[in-house]
Amino acid sequence: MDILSIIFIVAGLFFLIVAAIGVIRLPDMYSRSHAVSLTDSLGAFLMLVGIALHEGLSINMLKILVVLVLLYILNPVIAHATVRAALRSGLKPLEKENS
Amino acid sequence: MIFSFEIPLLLLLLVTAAGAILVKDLMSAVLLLGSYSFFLSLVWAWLGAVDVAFVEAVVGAGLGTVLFLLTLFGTAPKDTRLRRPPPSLATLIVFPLLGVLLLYAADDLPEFGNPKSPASVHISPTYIEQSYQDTRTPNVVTAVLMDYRSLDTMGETVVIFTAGIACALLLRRNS
Amino acid sequence: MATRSRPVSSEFLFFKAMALFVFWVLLSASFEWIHLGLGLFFSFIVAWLNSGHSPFVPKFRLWLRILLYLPWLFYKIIQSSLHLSKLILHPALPIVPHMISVESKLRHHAAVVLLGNSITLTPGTITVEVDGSNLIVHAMDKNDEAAIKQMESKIAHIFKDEEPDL
Amino acid sequence: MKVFLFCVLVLLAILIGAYLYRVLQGPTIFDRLLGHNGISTKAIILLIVMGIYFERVDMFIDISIGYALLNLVGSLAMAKYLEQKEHS
Repeated sequence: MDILSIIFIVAGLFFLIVAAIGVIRLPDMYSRSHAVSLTDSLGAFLMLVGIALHEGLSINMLKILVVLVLLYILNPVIAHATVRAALRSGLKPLEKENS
Repeated sequence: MIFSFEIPLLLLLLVTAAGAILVKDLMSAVLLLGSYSFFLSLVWAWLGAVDVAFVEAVVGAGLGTVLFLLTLFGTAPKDTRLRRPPPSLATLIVFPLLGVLLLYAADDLPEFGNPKSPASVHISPTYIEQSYQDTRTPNVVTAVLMDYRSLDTMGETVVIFTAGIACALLLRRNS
Repeated sequence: MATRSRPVSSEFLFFKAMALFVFWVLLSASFEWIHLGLGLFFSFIVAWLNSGHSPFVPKFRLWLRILLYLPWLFYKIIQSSLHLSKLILHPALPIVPHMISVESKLRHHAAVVLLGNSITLTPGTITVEVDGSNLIVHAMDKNDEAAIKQMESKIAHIFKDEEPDL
Repeated sequence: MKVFLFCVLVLLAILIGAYLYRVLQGPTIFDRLLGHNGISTKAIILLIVMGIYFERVDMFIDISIGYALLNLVGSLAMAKYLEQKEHS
């Protein structure tokens, strides 16, 4: 069980690192928000599942799954609110032509 | 091994605090203060004081941010840019001196986690030995905060509750 | 309170209180009678205080379909995460950021919420603006529009039996 | 396992540093807000990993649920403020 949870946690860390690289590297605010949503949806999922596997079947595991569900419901709302505020306040997205 | 994780957390805290002072925009300062509270409560959690961490998260990151924002809502400044004059000569002299003095004084404090320091031999053993029999609370810090000093904590909770109600009322008027 | 114009259905109140009560039990993790009783009492109080919002009560069949939809969504999330990771780690950064305006045929508030949430959860696309059933989506890649169409048809299939309320 | 979890903790702190760079440096206020959201997600995960590291998950998990809910309130208020500011 430990091996499995380590595999899950390492996979989650990989996505978290990719998202951090993306947050630093991507050119404009709208694209950076994609990187943040990448972390929230897959990186956090893999890490929390790995931790829950390590914890074993108990009420703590249930609570970890509750955190996961909360992240999945709330984070899109936050991302959407941020991006909508950016659009409504007139921040122009970077449009790159196909080349 | 246990204590070395504090170093990155404290570094993050320092960077955030310096950023909150140096940043050019009032909104960004509010955001950075929110992040600061997050990191501070991570430090509390690392030290094992779970309740303090929770209160820090609620008050600092949640209520503090929202109250700052409501102030900004209410005053509606046209320009939230911060203008700060360069520090005067007296500031430049006094504050480094004060810092050196404090560091010098901190050298005489007992080492962190030293079992022979006065705080560890005077009353802590009583708490550690008896708190579970007295209160049935699994965490010692929680037992001290919520049971032995519960009246004090209740006062703090009333303050937080009042702030929360004020927040809710102000937000309702705005929407 | 301006929000309490719609009639409060007792069924909806009950569901909300039960959801809050389950949350309470999870948080307190104790099964003593006094804790359970207090939890039940406060869940009903909170549900009653907040009863002015959405009267939407999903039927059991709908829940089942949404549950069946989630694995597919998760498969999409993994697929597009890998794709986006490849884009980010690529040295030349071959992204094509652009706006898509999606005019969906969904006629339910809940369906639009589910669609917007799914779009935002999928890395590479993010819902920027919602107006009625039209969404503006910011996407990172050219192939994302087809995926959104597919997602929309799935959600339309979930909600096909419901009364339209938009 | 203990060593591995410690490495995970340090790595998460470094990742938080990357987001903090975005908060400090971000050209617009929305970049800062985005970085703040990323930091809070990392903080939630960090707290749970911390709980596993100390083998006291029952204490730490409650704070992380609280974080997840509070983060929503703070960020929504922030986004709403920024939206209204530009309209008036």
